[in-house]
Amino acid sequence: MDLRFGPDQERLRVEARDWLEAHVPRAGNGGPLPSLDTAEGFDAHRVWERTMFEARWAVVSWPERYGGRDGGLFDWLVFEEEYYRAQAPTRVGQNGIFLLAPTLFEFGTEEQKDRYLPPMASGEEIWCQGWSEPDAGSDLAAIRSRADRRGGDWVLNGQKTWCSRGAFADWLFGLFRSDPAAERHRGLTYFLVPMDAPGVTVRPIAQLDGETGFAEVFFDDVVVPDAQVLGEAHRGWEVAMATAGSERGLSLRSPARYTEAAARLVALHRRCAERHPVRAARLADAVAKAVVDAEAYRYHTYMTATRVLAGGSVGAEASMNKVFWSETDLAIHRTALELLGPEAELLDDEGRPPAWLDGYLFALAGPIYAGTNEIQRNVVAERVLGLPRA
Amino acid sequence: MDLRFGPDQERLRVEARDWLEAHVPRAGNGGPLPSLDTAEGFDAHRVWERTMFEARWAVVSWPERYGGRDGGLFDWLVFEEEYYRAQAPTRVGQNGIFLLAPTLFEFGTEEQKDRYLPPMASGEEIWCQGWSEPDAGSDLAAIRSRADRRGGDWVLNGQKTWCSRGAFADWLFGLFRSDPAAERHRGLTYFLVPMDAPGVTVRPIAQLDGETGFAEVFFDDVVVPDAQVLGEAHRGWEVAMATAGSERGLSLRSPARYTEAAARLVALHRRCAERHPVRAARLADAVAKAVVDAEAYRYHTYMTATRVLAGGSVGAEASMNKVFWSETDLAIHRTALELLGPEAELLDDEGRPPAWLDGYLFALAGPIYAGTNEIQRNVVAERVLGLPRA
Amino acid sequence: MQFAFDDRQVEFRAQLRALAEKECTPADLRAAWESAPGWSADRWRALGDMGILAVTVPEAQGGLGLGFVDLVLLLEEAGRSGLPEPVVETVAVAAPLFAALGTDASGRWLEGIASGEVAVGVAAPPGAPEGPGGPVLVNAGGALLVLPSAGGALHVVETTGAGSAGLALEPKRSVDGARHLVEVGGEPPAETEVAAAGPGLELWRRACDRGAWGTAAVLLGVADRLVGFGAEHAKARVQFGKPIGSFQAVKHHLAGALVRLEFARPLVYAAAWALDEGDEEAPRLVSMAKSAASDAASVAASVALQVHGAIGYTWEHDLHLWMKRAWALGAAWGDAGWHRARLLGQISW
Amino acid sequence: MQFAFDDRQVEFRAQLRALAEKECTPADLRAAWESAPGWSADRWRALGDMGILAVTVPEAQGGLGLGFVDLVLLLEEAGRSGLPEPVVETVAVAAPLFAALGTDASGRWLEGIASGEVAVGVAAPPGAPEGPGGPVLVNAGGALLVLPSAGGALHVVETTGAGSAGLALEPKRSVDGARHLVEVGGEPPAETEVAAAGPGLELWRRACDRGAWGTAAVLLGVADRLVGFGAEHAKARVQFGKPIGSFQAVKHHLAGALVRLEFARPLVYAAAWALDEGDEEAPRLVSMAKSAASDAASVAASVALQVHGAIGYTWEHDLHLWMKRAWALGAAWGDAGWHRARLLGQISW
Repeated sequence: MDLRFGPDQERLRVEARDWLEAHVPRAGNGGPLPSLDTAEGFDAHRVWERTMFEARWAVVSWPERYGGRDGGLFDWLVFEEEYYRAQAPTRVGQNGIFLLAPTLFEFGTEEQKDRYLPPMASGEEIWCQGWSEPDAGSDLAAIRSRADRRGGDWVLNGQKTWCSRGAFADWLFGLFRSDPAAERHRGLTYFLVPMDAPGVTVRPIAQLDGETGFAEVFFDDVVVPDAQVLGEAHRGWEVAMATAGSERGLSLRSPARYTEAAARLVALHRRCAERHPVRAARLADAVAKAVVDAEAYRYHTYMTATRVLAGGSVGAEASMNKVFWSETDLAIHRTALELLGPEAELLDDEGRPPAWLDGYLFALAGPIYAGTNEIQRNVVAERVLGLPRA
Repeated sequence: MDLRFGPDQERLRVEARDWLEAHVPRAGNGGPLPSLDTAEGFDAHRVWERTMFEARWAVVSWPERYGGRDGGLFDWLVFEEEYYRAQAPTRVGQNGIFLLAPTLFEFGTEEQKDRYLPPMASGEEIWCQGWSEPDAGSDLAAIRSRADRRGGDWVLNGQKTWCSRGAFADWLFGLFRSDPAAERHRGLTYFLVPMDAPGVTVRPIAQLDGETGFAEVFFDDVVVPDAQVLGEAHRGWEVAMATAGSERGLSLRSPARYTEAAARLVALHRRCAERHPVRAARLADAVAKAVVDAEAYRYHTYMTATRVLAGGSVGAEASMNKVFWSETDLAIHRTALELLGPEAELLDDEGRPPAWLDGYLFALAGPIYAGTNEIQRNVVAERVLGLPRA
Repeated sequence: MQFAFDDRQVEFRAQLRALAEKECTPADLRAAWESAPGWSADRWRALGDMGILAVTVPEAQGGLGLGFVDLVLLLEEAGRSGLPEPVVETVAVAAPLFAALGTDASGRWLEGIASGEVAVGVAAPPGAPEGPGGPVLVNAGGALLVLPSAGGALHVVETTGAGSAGLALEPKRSVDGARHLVEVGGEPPAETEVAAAGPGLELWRRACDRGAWGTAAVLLGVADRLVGFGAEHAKARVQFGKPIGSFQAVKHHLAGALVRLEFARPLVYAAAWALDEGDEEAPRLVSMAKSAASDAASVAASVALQVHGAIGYTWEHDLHLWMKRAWALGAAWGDAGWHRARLLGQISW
Repeated sequence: MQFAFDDRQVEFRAQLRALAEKECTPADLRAAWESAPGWSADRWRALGDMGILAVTVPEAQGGLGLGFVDLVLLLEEAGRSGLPEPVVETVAVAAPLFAALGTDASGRWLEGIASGEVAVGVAAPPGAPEGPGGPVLVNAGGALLVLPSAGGALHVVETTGAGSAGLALEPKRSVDGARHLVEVGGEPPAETEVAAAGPGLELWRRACDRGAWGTAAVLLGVADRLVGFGAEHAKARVQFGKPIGSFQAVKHHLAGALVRLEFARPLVYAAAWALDEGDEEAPRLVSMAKSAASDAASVAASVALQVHGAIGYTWEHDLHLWMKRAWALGAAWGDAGWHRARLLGQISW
């Protein structure tokens, strides 16, 4: 056991810290960027992705040929720690980079990787996900959107919903039912679909903060060639589960988000203690608990990463991660709002939620998206503890 | 709305307080009594029941002819407040008085009431309950103990378990399957059985504190006459549900238990603040929450009592009560143990749990007995909110 | 002991419910979010006509001369229907205060309240330790503004715009778009003083108790509506071939929220009675009521959102109108923790 | 970065597990409850033979000269198997302290520990603010007793009975019957002093960190056993025609407990590494580890009991042997709240 990062990682950390210090958009330095859930903010974030890509920071863990640095898991974790410490912008390309890319690396053809990965890394093509449908949420296998064979192509019809980034994205990845006779998890195919294809209609959906973080996407005879099928036809569920594992597991949820938020919480608590000592005394235990949980998540991630690098897999543990980080995130932000007390409800002068309220609104989605925590607890109970299915 | 007790109740309160002040066994006054889950303690508590009975305090809400004072619900609540304030002994007769008696009043014949109520009130005959069986706990309708017709009598065979007070009780009330062809809730009959009847065997079960608070009871061709059937034969479920409603609802769980415990908790917190200010500051919120919840339960009980007196019923609300009082009781005692810190684990010089630890052990049973809180939440969701059964 | 409402009180609530079903639909609420001051003079007058604004106004000033037990079911209904108007500030906080003042001016204000012409906002002093709704905030747009000076004297300012009586009134937006808040800057001038420092502070403290209590009553209704949203969705939404309400996790979430609500309710009702009686236990009961109601609404909001899933996370679904109200009112007039600290004597208005 | 154990460490744990399965059955545990000092000299010697007692003893004194990363899986296993012996006090607290002292006497004590002849108890000083296991308690029966004086000097007393070296040693019973505690009365005499006030206090503080950490490691095993009890019962117990583990409420209870445990674990392991390294973050990591492990064991105990229902409430069922251990160890050496307060700098050893 050795919990020190290696010299390469420490060099990477210094390099990343210096670069981010110089380039992260801040007040007086072209920032902070407008919300990425607005048209203007989406474009600004796309520019930031490009800036990162050009300095080879967009995808540190990818091979160099696709724009990365050939970094390992710990290189990526170190970069993420610096990224959050610098309070750099939310990654508008994260659906593609963290959810689709691992699947492309595993199931994509060489042509597909060459075609899709570089523009994904540069922010030229932003991806949204097409999993849920109006009647297929927690019950994802109830997907009804269809892919029918016509000529040598596929024709997509149906509707996807809760497509994060869907309002402004360039491409969508998702599952469609290609074999109508097959049931549930069988007979699905994983497609890559350009959002400007004829027959695609996007209806932006305003979320809790009033902005269009997600969208419904309608498919009306959308023609897609075989080259845009990821993995084998009718085996989309297995392909998607790899992506879902990424989403729920290690890749997306960098621990730095929580350790950074916990550090800010401690600072907020210190300020609160000056003006509202009774309030601060009451919330001290919750503040410390947030710190403990954030650190627990960080060390847990290091353990998992060590195991993965040794050839292990994440598996059902991803469900434990999901429950833990989503509850930790909520607890951190709830505690912050309690520390703010009656000021917590206020919007800023532009009518936007300030940082803690904004973070709370985001955290509220945590127990819901990427498989509700109820579904995750079922998975933990059944697959880890071996309890019987209902 | 008028939240004052009437002059009659205030008179009753003063009378009860004076009497209890003079008679409650305390150190130097024949007390405190040994644990009622020991043979010696059981007898001592039986004597206390007799003392109360002779002063007509055993069953204030019963008709005078059975030893009561013809009191109403609020008279009973006032008496209970004084009883807990005086830190008087746990009622060894409570299973009979609070669980069986309401059923006897509703379903018993005149002969049964004359036969069973006075010795129940005086402590001469202590009752235990015979609901659960090894394979019928949460699923109470899975009862398999049988009652067969032989001659003009019934013959009982089978096994009951978790019979509170069963180690030393004189009588048992419980359900037996009288119609083997009927399923689940049907074909059950409610019996009253003397524990010294031939064929009854008692195996005491030691509980968490090492003492025999409950027992298994085995029935081997136990002959019982029709006179010991309560209500109609084969209609025992309906009869029992009235008792279960009492158990889970208003009657057993006097709010005074919680308000009294919350008041002691506040005093404990004050003492803790002198020696361990950081600990006390951390737990202040939990202490106050315990007070709020105890008072909430008290006022909720007053509301329910008002409604019952106006002809209303308790119904599924009993399940809400059960969840609330059991969680409140646990929270009060958990907070107390945290206030005690590292001293909480210590037993007293006789190796018995001191008051707070003893109360905690008792409170731990709350979410389990009288229908687990999981079952109660199902009831609340289905019967109050109208959610569909699984 | 008679812990129940009489037929007249229950009937009064039914009248408000009927009015709100017509005049305060979700569409109306969304309109209130979009426009300042966020509430409707027409609806305010309709509330006046049905009598709720006159409940605590003495009969001499055209009011009903009733008390808080008469008011509490109405406030609960106001929460259930989402009424954006400053009913608590006007009816629970200001009217009893004005009645206690007994001046000519306060008589006129009371008449205006009873007739639905006057609405009141309340602001806490900049120096207040942990006050109602932040040190300088007010649920406003009212024609009158009640606030103490930093020194503890009590003032009533007739507002006429952004710079009334030398005070700066700067609009502030809340996460609950129906709450149109105003930040009050500056000290009120001497001519608006209605009570000097000593008695003014005492009047203010009692006003804060009524504000916290009234808000607790509104929160009961908010929580009730949120549990209702959750239960309806759980019955209607089908996944895995059955309504999600048949899954135990969903059942237990909702049952837990309902239990918190049902046990908060009697504390709010008991506090109403204690306030009516001038009972010395009233401040304690108010703090118990507000902490329990804030918690109940907070739990109900969390549970309702979780049961809804993504659809509850949208602006289109009405859930968030009540959820954000639960957050905002939960913290206003002292959050649950503030009131629990007060209960232990650690803090006071 | 290499956050994993090596094969030798994992194998060492397997050896202890094999030993415990033979020598520390639930029947053995019940025997430990019934007799003072509650632990078995034979088992202690067997533990010595398999090496666990020698882990932190320097090689010069016949030990293995290993560290806390080598020890942590063993302590976790001790918790899982319910070992009643004072392993934490002897191996985690005392041996490194004795090694730091470097005296002739401490060399002899270390040799005794390594060979399984000496067990150690640790008592906190009467004046300690919020210490390990109450101001005057010790998990004892050991031949040696480590305690600071009220003035902060550190003492080691060779115990010979109820009145060793002028100290009164009064047995105390814990709700966890396997913990045979002793209340220490009086001040240790000058001749037992091993370090003067200044350096003694520093040694003591580090000893407390190791005690809290070791107890956290044991609690991981306790929690693991409790979750295991719950899961096994949930699979076996049938109600309503199916195993209760198929009901979502039971699943979610157990899944929640497992999640708390799995995320406490890395903190305990990381603290072991930091202690080995003498890292300045070690005290913070120890407090994080103990608070997380105490909470995890507490949740596991509650969930396991609730899943078992009445059978778990009995003395006959083995569940309570671990449940009570979770309660007692959860509070010993600082409970979860104590360590969180320390993390914020509000309190210290």
